[in-house]
Amino acid sequence: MSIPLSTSGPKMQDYASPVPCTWCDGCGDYGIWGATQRALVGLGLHPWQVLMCYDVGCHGNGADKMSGYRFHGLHGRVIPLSAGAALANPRVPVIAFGGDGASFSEGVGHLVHAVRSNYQMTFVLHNNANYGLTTGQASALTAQGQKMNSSPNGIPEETLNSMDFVFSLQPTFVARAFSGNIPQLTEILKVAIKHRGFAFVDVLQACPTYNKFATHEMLLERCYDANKEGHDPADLAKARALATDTSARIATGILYQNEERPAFHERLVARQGMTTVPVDEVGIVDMSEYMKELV
Amino acid sequence: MSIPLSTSGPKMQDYASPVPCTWCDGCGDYGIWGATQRALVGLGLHPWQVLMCYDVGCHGNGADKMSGYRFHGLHGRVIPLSAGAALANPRVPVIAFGGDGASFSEGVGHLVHAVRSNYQMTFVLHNNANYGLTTGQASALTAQGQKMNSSPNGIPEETLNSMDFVFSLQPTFVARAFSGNIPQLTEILKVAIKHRGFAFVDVLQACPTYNKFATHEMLLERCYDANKEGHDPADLAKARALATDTSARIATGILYQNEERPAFHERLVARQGMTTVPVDEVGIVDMSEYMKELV
Amino acid sequence: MHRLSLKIVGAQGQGVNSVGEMCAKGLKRTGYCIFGYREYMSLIKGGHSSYQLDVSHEMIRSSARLVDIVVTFNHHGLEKNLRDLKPGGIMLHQTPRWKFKKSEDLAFIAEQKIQVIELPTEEILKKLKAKAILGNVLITAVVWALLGRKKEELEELVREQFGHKKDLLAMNLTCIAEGFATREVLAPTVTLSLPEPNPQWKDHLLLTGSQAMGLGIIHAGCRCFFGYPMTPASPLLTVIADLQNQSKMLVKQAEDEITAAQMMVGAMHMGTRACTATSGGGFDLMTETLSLSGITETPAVFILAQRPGPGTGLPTWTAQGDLHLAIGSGHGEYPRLVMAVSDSQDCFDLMPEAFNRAEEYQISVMVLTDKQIAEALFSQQPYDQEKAEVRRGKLVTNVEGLKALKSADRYAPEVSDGVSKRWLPGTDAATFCGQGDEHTSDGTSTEDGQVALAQMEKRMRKMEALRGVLPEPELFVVESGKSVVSRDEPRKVGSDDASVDVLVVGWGSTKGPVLDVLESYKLEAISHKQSIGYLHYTYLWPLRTERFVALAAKAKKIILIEGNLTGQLGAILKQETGITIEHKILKGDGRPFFFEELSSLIQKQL
Amino acid sequence: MHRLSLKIVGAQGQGVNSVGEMCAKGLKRTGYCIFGYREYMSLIKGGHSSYQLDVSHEMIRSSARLVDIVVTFNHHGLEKNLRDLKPGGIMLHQTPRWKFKKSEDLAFIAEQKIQVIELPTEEILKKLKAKAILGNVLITAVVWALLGRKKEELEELVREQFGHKKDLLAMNLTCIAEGFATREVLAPTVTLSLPEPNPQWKDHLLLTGSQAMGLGIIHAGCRCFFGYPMTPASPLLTVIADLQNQSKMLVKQAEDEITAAQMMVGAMHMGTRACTATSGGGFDLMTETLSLSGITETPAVFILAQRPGPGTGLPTWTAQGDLHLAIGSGHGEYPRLVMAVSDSQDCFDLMPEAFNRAEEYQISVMVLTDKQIAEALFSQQPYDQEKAEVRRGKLVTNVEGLKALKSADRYAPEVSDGVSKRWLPGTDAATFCGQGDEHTSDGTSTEDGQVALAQMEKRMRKMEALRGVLPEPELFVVESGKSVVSRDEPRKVGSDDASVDVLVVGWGSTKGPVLDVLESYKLEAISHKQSIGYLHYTYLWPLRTERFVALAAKAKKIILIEGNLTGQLGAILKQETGITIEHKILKGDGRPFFFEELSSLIQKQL
Ligand SMILES: Cc1ncc(C[n+]2csc(CCOP(=O)(O)OP(=O)(O)O)c2C)c(N)n1
Ligand SMILES: Cc1ncc(C[n+]2csc(CCOP(=O)(O)OP(=O)(O)O)c2C)c(N)n1
Ligand code: SF4
Ligand code: SF4
Ligand SMILES: [Mg+2]
Ligand SMILES: [Mg+2]
Repeated sequence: MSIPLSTSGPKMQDYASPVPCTWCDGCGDYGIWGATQRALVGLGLHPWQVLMCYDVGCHGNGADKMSGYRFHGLHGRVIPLSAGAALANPRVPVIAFGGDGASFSEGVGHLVHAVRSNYQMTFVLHNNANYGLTTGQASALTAQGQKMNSSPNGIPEETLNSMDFVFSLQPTFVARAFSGNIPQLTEILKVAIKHRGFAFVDVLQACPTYNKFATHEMLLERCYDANKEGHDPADLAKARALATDTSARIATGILYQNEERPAFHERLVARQGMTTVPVDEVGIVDMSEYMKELV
Repeated sequence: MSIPLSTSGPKMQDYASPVPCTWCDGCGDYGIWGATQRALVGLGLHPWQVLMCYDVGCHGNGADKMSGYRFHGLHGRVIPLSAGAALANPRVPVIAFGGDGASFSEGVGHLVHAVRSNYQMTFVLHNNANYGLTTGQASALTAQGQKMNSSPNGIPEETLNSMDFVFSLQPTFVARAFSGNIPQLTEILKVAIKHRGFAFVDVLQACPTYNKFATHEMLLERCYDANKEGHDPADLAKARALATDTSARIATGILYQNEERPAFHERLVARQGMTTVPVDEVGIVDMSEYMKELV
Repeated sequence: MHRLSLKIVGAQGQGVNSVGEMCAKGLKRTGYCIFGYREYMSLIKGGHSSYQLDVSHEMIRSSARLVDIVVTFNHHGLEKNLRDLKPGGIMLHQTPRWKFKKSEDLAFIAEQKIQVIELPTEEILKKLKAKAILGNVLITAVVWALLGRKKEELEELVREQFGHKKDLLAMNLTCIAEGFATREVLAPTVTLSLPEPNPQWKDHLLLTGSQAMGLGIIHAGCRCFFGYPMTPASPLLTVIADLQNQSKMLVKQAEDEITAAQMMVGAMHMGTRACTATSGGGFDLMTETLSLSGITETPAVFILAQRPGPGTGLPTWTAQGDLHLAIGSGHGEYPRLVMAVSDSQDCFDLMPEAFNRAEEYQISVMVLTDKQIAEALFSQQPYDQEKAEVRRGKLVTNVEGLKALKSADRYAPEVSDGVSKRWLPGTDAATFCGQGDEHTSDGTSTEDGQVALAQMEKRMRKMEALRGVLPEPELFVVESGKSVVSRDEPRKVGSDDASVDVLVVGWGSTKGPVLDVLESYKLEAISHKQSIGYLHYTYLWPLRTERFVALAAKAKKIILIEGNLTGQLGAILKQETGITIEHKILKGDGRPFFFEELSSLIQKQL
Repeated sequence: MHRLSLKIVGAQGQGVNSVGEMCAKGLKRTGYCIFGYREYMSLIKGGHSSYQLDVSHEMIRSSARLVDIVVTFNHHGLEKNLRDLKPGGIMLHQTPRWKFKKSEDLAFIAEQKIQVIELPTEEILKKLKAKAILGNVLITAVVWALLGRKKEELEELVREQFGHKKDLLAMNLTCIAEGFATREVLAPTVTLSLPEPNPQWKDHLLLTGSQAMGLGIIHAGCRCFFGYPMTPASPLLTVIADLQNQSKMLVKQAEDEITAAQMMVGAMHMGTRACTATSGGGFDLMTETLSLSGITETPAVFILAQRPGPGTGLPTWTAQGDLHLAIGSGHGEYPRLVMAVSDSQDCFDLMPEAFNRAEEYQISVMVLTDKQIAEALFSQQPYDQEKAEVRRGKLVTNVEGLKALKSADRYAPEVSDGVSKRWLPGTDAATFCGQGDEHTSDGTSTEDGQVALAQMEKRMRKMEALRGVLPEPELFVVESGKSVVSRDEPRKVGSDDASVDVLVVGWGSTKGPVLDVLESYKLEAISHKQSIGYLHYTYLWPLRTERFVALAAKAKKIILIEGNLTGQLGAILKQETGITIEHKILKGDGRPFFFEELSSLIQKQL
């Protein structure tokens, strides 16, 4: 995606909001929030040049905690909302933020179809492996054997292997990050936002209040930067293996990227050669030619 | 799953219905319909001993074309409906029939969660790779480059690799069949219905009216019985490879089965040791003990 | 009014639609007004289906229950549709050696003087070495001959269609000739009498409501369409999709209705015009999004194509059962606009208005249609392209305007009409949050009771503002000896309305048959020569009631006509005015109102 | 009535709820009626929250706007909640060296004679070497002392809780002693005056509406619960889930609301009792299933816990804005029953009835509750376990009955009440299809208009049958010098109702404050000593209107009270009766009606 660069670069304070954050102490949402702003500033994007869309959840409570055009929609629906926005104006980078509850339960179908549709947008998964805002119920990504709100005996379902799942959908961009590593996340987001197509960024997010199994400390210990260790994001098989197997260590970084496949809007035959985008095109259309066919 | 055997075995005519089938000539739904009845008779199950649930679609029009307890619900919702029924009475085998439109678009989330939940039920996918009943729109399984109703230029999305997808969810039973091979499908269904947990049966179904890319002839030519060629359903890695790669030939048969993992209802801690099932238990419950806690 | 009704019946896939369409096109081109009506079953092939054409030299907007000719493709039609014939009607069939056996059938044929004609299609085609598909032309030619129309008219039609394929054209022409010849042999004296054609119809468009709506949507400047197949909304998706290479619209078949609705809202938020279409069950799934756009104040356009519910119901039949759904669904309280189309004119004209109102008031607009309108074939005067305009309300796009904006302008509650300024992501201005939580004026979440109340009240004020600008329902009056007269140029309220003795109230697709019936009365035949007015509601929520109340006060009798079982418009009229409509003509069998049926139902009430 | 109000405030997670619950339990055990009310924000920690207890020796069902004491955990409460105090009220805080600085605050404190007491919690805990969590006991002890209650009462409470942990118990007891001692030092003369306790309350249960509903659901024989978290329905899910090891219920947290609803319908079809619960947005998603069960005639129970919409709205606040949603959502026309709980008694009693009606009429029953009821703390007389019965209507289970069944009995349309026989998969009988398409009597899909109409009419007849058996709304009357008298044993209609001068109409959680207000009047203080009646609607759809019409005809004034902006009950009453209620007390700020607030709003109308 080519992003128009503005002449005078934005500053961090341009993204500042007068509204104080309300996350718990130690919440990983702070890190994602900070990295997002850094990435945008790093890309030279002003608040008015981007649209950030938020799902409902603890992460979604960040919708009014920074500047920029934003939309705070429904639980589980941030992906199609963002995709619709991105299709209407692919010139504006659209970043969607969603929780694991939203993305692997209520709205899992949207994730499936966004990956295969390869919409031009970034999806940041706030993966705290539970339903934070509704006070700690299990999500599809909650570990086995954990007592959670409404699952006092632990969950009877298998935990979903989210990476194997996403890779089965033929993604064009998969990254994993950790909310505690802001510099790395910032860099990942910068690439993701520029990616041609759907960029899936799985951020392992500490939730000290409800997630007692994948804590900040545990993640800090087990995450490593796979790119630094030489992983090439063009290597799909390796990427999938790294992404899927987290038993010993957790690979982070840009695990997979492929920009050869065009984004959804670029694949539309009817719109080949158009120099405008749908937001430019609103106006009465002359129907004479259409009517001729019907006489 | 242990199915109570009845003393006098059922006959094919017990499943007969006065309502004539309405599928197009050459439709693969005939084969699935026939095999289902054979499998039930083969298992010694009378029509009153089973519940068959149908999604909406061409296949769903079969809901009144045979005997047995049946339910014809909403588009995309046959899985949770069936799961609810199966949970209420795991003694009654529940078979759900759904289309690829229903299962990989509208209701894909249900499929995801049914696999990971391992409900005690059989799911038969009528996979004709299009939306039949709404007159031939593309589904997520429609091949690339096909002109379909409402996709005059072919689909702009990637075709979903349904088997890689299902295997990413840690299934306990995966089979593939072809609507043109009724004896094999019958045998597969017999095992599926007895399976402990969620049995996923993908039936490649000819749709001469709208599917011009995976025709009866093409399927007939490319499908082979993997079990006959020695494939062991206990071999997960092999099963997944066979299931996923259909570029040269299409492996059919019981590709994977694992009965070590208990079904959902067996995993519920609260219901351990219960000899009744929820349908047996309807009655006023004495609340004295509960109230004591609240004084 | 002289009305001739042709009904082509047979199994789905047998050619019913082809013959119907060919006849329709030919007759319209010759100078007739056509109203086409399709019945078919919710399965792909083999279901018994029909294509009925009602034909006149005058305006015609409904189907008759009884027809002049049944053309059947198979023997089922012989039995199933025999009683669709008027006395003296023609049964044209193609079943070799068919004999009616049931004594009731034989009696019926004798009493009603039905003329049964067997067309040996197979034999003829064999003789001509023509493919089965050419049977359609052959049959059409026979019908054409029976209608007393010229062979050349039909020849021109096939020439237009097959001109570039020489062999095929020749074969078609042969079939036409053979059809005319066969008729001379089989039934030289049998005729269907058409009135003189009226050339005004020749230039009319022949289109379905779905096609009309598709054109209206494109005309309105809608640039993204997010659909999901569901009868009777899918024909619109097909129309829009098939036109995409011409319109360059972005068309997406979404993975489900929730997606379609969310994408539409996302695209609208971004600043284009987008819409989605579905039927009842799919609409249920969209209602959470409807409610969301109520609080985010995002313009949204939902097309709700009705069919009989509940559940899957009767997927390929018609109903007006989702008015309360459109008004009452989606949690919480928020403004919305519900309008209903009634014919191909509305399908086109109302679409720009739907988008305009959505953008002006920053609300969801629901456009109700139904299976009847979606699939009926209308004879439509070419659309006036000068009428529509794009009105985007308080959308700020100019540089100075944008510069002057503060974030808190977005949801500033101090506006009397409840509508505050709106601007688009990507424009250089103060930013805001489109907020689904209750919020302050810049979209910051709030839990403050007073702030919340101010926003709630702000939004609800749009309803009053809207009610003030929406047109009153249109009144059509039958006056002694005259056709139906519309009293609405310009649309006005109250005092200047002639008081009517009988007030008929309705909405949606019932308009066609009601007007046809009233027009047929011309008051001559009606006892006491009462004056009758038909009050047609296009805008249903918010509901304007001044005109209704004024007319109701003077009317001796009020009759409600609706295609549902509970009288949904009647209920909201009572809720808003307290007036009970005692006389109701309701219908819950999935069929539209047929001309004679409705005529006698109304007459009974007079 | 003597009412004492305590309000504990602080950041979420600081101990507000612990102190509130401890005080509530202690006071109830001592012989007081408690009404507890929680306010908190839609975030996890740090949001400003409160737990208010209104206490009396008489029945109390509402919260006062102004309280006698505010206990605050942090300095925010000092400023934010100062004006929640009555004249002479106490501000008990724990912020070392706090000084009010704003001149308005100082003036307020002086004028209102507010007593500000600083409790040096941290210092004391340090001295005692106690963990921070013990601050809660310390604070409670101080409050206890201020209330003039005995130390032993509190000691007993902690003994019960920590009896098995010796060290912890000792530390708790120390804190209690220290609390009492501190009060002697800090504020020896400051007191909160409680009336004499009344031992009747000692045996009452202290529970939230969600707990009450959970018990009601279990009591009703519901064996499967399919939930999905959504405030304010999630507390019920938590309650039911936490009780599962005791109740042995099958509890499933589904992947979304559609799943929960479908599973419930599947389980009901199979023959157990199942239910689901959600709030507005989740309910929207369930409405397609609601419509489905309308046509398949599957019993279904949906609990709809209201919060302010639209969109995400105010997730942790209360509203009565989804009545029209419950009545009008789900496509097509079909019978349904909508009822609303008003307190912990209803939450328990109505659940068996919800299942009974669902099974007797083979319909969906929607039970409306709201955040206020779901999270309020009620003092509840132990439930009468003899009242409830299981009624399963026309369910056939006995062998002979089953043998006699024909498939076509399932949807036989010839039944006057619209309800035909039902039997279960797995029982040895003729089988049928539970059919979401329109169908014949054995569930075969049909496209026949007459068959379809007969089924539609059959189903709709249930509404009339239901309307005939549902109780009329309950009438509570204030008579000179007397408390509120219920006129409803047995519930009857019309003629024997004393006519009332002022008729107040309402539903749901407003009942509590309305009764408290009316009871407080006892007509002494009211001008002209008019008689006032409160007509409370529990069953909202179908709507019985005979009693309302009879009372309205005689009343000099009718007042509608609802926690929404449009007056939704008022609208359906008008739709059904044509009667306009001119006087409306509506509320759209997410808060329940507070006692004094409602009292003065009603008085203004008198
Ligand atoms: C339709 C609907 N169902 C349920 C909810 C309640 N709800 C709010 S946030 C949430 C899930 C939160 O989990 P997640 O998406 O993981 O976000 P987190 O809070 O953990 O960041 C739920 C179920 C809702 N708002 N809307
Ligand atoms: C909520 C909803 N949306 C859409 C439809 C329309 N519809 C009926 S069947 C169908 C899809 C059919 O495709 P598939 O599931 O593959 O079944 P097939 O007909 O191919 O067997 C659709 C979209 C519906 N009935 N309900
Ligand atoms: S509950 Fe967890 S995710 Fe939510 S704000 Fe607290 S720490 Fe963060
Ligand atoms: S359209 Fe296809 S799936 Fe449907 S009945 Fe015909 S052949 Fe079968
Ligand atoms: Mg989460
Ligand atoms: Mg299909």
